[in-house]
Amino acid sequence: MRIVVSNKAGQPIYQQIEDQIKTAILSGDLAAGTLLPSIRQLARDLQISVITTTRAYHDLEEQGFVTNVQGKGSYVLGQDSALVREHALRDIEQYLGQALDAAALAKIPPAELHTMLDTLIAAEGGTDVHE
Amino acid sequence: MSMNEVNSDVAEENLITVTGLTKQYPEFALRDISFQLPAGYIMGMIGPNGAGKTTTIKALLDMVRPDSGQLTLLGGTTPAARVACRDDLGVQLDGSIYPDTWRVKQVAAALAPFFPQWDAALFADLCQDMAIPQKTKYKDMSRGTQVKLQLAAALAHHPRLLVLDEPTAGLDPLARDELLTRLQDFIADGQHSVLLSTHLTADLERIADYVLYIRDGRQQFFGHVDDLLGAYVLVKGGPADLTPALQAAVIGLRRYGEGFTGLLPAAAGDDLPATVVTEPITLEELMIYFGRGAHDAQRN
Amino acid sequence: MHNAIKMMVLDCRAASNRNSIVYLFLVIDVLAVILFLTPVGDDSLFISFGALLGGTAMTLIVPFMAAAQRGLDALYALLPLRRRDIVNGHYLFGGLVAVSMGLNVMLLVGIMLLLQPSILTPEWLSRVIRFALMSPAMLLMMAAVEYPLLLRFGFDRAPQLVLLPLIGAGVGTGYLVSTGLQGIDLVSPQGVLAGTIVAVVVIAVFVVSLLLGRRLYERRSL
Amino acid sequence: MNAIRIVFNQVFRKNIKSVSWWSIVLSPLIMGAIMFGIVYYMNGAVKTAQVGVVAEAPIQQGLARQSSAATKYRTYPSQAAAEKALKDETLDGILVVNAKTPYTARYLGRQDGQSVSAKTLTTALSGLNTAAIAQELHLTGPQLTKLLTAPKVTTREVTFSQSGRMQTKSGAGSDTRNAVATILSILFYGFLLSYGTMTAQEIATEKGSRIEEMILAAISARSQFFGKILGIMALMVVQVALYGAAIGGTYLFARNNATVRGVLQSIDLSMLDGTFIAAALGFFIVGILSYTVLSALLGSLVATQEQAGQATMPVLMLSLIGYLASIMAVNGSTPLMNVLSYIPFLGPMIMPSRLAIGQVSGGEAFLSLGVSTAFLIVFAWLSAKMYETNVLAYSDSNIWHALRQSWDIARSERRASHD
Repeated sequence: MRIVVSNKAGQPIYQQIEDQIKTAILSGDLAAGTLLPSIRQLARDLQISVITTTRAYHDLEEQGFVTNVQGKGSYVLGQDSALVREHALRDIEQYLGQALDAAALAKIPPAELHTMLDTLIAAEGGTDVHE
Repeated sequence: MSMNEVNSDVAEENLITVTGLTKQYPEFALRDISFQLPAGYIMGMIGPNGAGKTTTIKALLDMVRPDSGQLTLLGGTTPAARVACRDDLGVQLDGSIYPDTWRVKQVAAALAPFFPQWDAALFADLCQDMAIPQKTKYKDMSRGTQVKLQLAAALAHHPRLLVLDEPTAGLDPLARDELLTRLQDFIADGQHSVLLSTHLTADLERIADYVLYIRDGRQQFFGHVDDLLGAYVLVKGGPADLTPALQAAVIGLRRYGEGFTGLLPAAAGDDLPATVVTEPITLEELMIYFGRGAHDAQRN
Repeated sequence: MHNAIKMMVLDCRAASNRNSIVYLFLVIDVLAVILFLTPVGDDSLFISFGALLGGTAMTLIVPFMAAAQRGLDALYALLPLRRRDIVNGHYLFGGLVAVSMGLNVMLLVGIMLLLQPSILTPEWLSRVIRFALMSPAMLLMMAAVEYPLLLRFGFDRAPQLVLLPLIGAGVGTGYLVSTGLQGIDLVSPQGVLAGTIVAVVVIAVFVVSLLLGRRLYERRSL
Repeated sequence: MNAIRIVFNQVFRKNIKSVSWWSIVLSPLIMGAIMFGIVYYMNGAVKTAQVGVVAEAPIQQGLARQSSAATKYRTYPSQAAAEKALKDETLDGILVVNAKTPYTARYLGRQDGQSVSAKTLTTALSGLNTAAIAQELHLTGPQLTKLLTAPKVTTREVTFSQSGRMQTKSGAGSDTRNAVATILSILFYGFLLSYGTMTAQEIATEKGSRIEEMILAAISARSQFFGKILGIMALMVVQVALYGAAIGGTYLFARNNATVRGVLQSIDLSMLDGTFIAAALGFFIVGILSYTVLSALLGSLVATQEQAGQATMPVLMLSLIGYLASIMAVNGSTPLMNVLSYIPFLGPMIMPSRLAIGQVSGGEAFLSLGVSTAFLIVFAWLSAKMYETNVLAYSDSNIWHALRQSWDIARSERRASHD
């Protein structure tokens, strides 16, 4: 799992941790049942405070991404596919929205956008072969 | 990974509890300081010079006798009980505390008999790790090295609680970073705690769980660092943006020809005109703006 | 008591600039013995006594000087010692210095007797006993006056004040050397009684000072 | 010169405002006042004894003239009247004198009254008795004076040295002389110890706090050295002047007081001739200056205030040796004393005592003073040179090593300046 926190992101550190773990779970990098590093271990590794880490784990638990087993640690919960899909769709919608905003600013017609998307999909597909 | 998860909902054991600590001096008074430090956390004390950080630490160590208030240190509520648990307490004080002529060897020889848990091997390791020269006399060491020697001695008897007064003051950035890692390792098992005072707040901002902010002997804030930082925003704007209402609300206002900057309680930052920029703050900015606010208040 | 001894050892460590007091004794002893072999004779004992007393008197307050300079009171405060243990340790250190002064005088006398047994007359013996008894007594009295002052104010705030006992002790010593006790033959029962009374008074003063010192140190902000 | 004045002012002003200097100045005065108070109180507790005199008028008048603070003689016409007064406790006793020469007298003392010794009464009566007898014998004034002059006895104590040579120990009024010698020793010891350690502390503290570098950037080390010593000397002069004023004030205020008069009468001031006063004063000045210079030198050798203890130790030891020797000198002259009293540092302490008890002549004393003065001049010059190199050198090693080092540097510098 990869977690990088930035002091200059303008986003609270616990939020950064939350987002990155969420992404890892949703992308399947963290399989269901995986034991997350302990709060203290993670705090130490990232040189951040214990309470900040606790808060991130707490939020993840509330949102149903992980579960805390007393005395053992936090485990990744299995995500049902409908939920995963819903998350993904929400993200896609958000990013495409941003793309549309940018297009509107630069007065780029929708047709050109469609072409760009097709080109990107083709390129991504190329890289997919490696995996 | 053998470390235990500590659930913050579980009632924690407090290694330090201070309630209503008050101490009057001819030209300074420490008033009504209250905080507690649970096992497994790092707490920072911040505030300008002469705010009362060192006095608070000295009261905890029974070096000064408070006028009123309760102190509990490692379960000890009376001076005698607090002295009895000194073996579980590692302390580093601001300023020198060893005779001029002592070297590393003498420090170890002098302190070891007092602490049943003194770990000579650990002390030697720490000295080597922190690159403390063996042959140099204490008075000839740099300020940073003197602090390191005190730290090594404080850690060498396996304390449960570390109390550090300005530990980072004389250290270079690398040593400071190493120290912070060391402190995080120290609390990693959830049983140990650190209380440190500093005015280099950048270190504290990331690793401290709790922060106590004292100014002029009065407690300004005690709680999680995130909460303190979340409670205020930095506002910046042009000269026209500074309405009388805003001017009254801003803390530590600084005006200049092209605009102004200041601190605003986070709640008041929501309904500002779009031309006013708001930014999250750092502990350092917090201290600067609060300090300036107090200055201005004094002048008027 | 155990803590007080540990504290005393710490005082010795803080005071010792390479065990200067041992060297001091050694140098003065050697000089005294050399002088003893010259026509000066046993006067050297009584003159070296002045040097010994001066050196030891200064040693008495060296831990407090070191403490003032280097904030050692803070170090003591971090150790698992009650304040009274710290004070006990200081007084024990004072006692140790006083006793070693007395032992050193006895050593010096012993050497002189070995070198020239003929000097041993009852009058000489009485005079020597007076010195040997008096030196620890004077030092204990000095400590008894100085220590509470030093414990209350610290050396940095009372550097001149501690001189007064020194001057007083000098005056007292001079008085005893020149006139006082001269009429009393210390080897006689009467002399033993006088010596005992002096010892009891000195120890009583020392103990009262210790109790006072504890009270004063208990209240001090470090 | 200006630089010296700046340092002088700084040292003088700082110390004259300090608690510690005043405690040194005042504590002997306070102790003196307490002792005087005790004596005064004890004297005050003894009320004047009232003695009723029943005798012929000339005797009554003669006794009344001799009334003092201790005993007051009151005349009573008859024994009955006196006895009544005794019963009323107006009188402590009745003295009935038979006027036939030689006088006989009877004294009736009230048991709970103030006691009057027979000796007091005898002394009071004997003068009158002699005068009465002289009148009966028709003696002239000069004859009477001759008769009343007591035979003069001069006492000399002697000691025998190991070689069997007889030595005169002390002259007439040996008690006074011993007392003067002891008081001198104590004064010397107290003053030089106070000012010696004050100097050493002053310099060591300044050096320890590293203010020295800043001061020396503006003022030369030599000016600083002499400025400091002059400042300390000025403090001492102020102290001596204060004591003079205190003694003078007490005398003016209380010269009619019986206790003070008694003290003054008991002192035989005949020995305080010009030679003695000049020598004592000379030794005092030279002695204290020597110790102050020594202290300044030692103070400049140490690196921290903590080591100032080390620096004052030699001063303390030397002064104690000198002091004990001067006290012991009162007991008799020995070869060691003879030698020591010509050695600088020790001589100024021992010699005045020996001069006071008449162990040495004025000439010998001035010879010793000359030795000490010559030494002081050389020593001060040398110390000033070494001070220059010392004050900015922070040596880790012990004080003797530092001394040797600075001596070497001073010497090599001198050699360099000669070349």
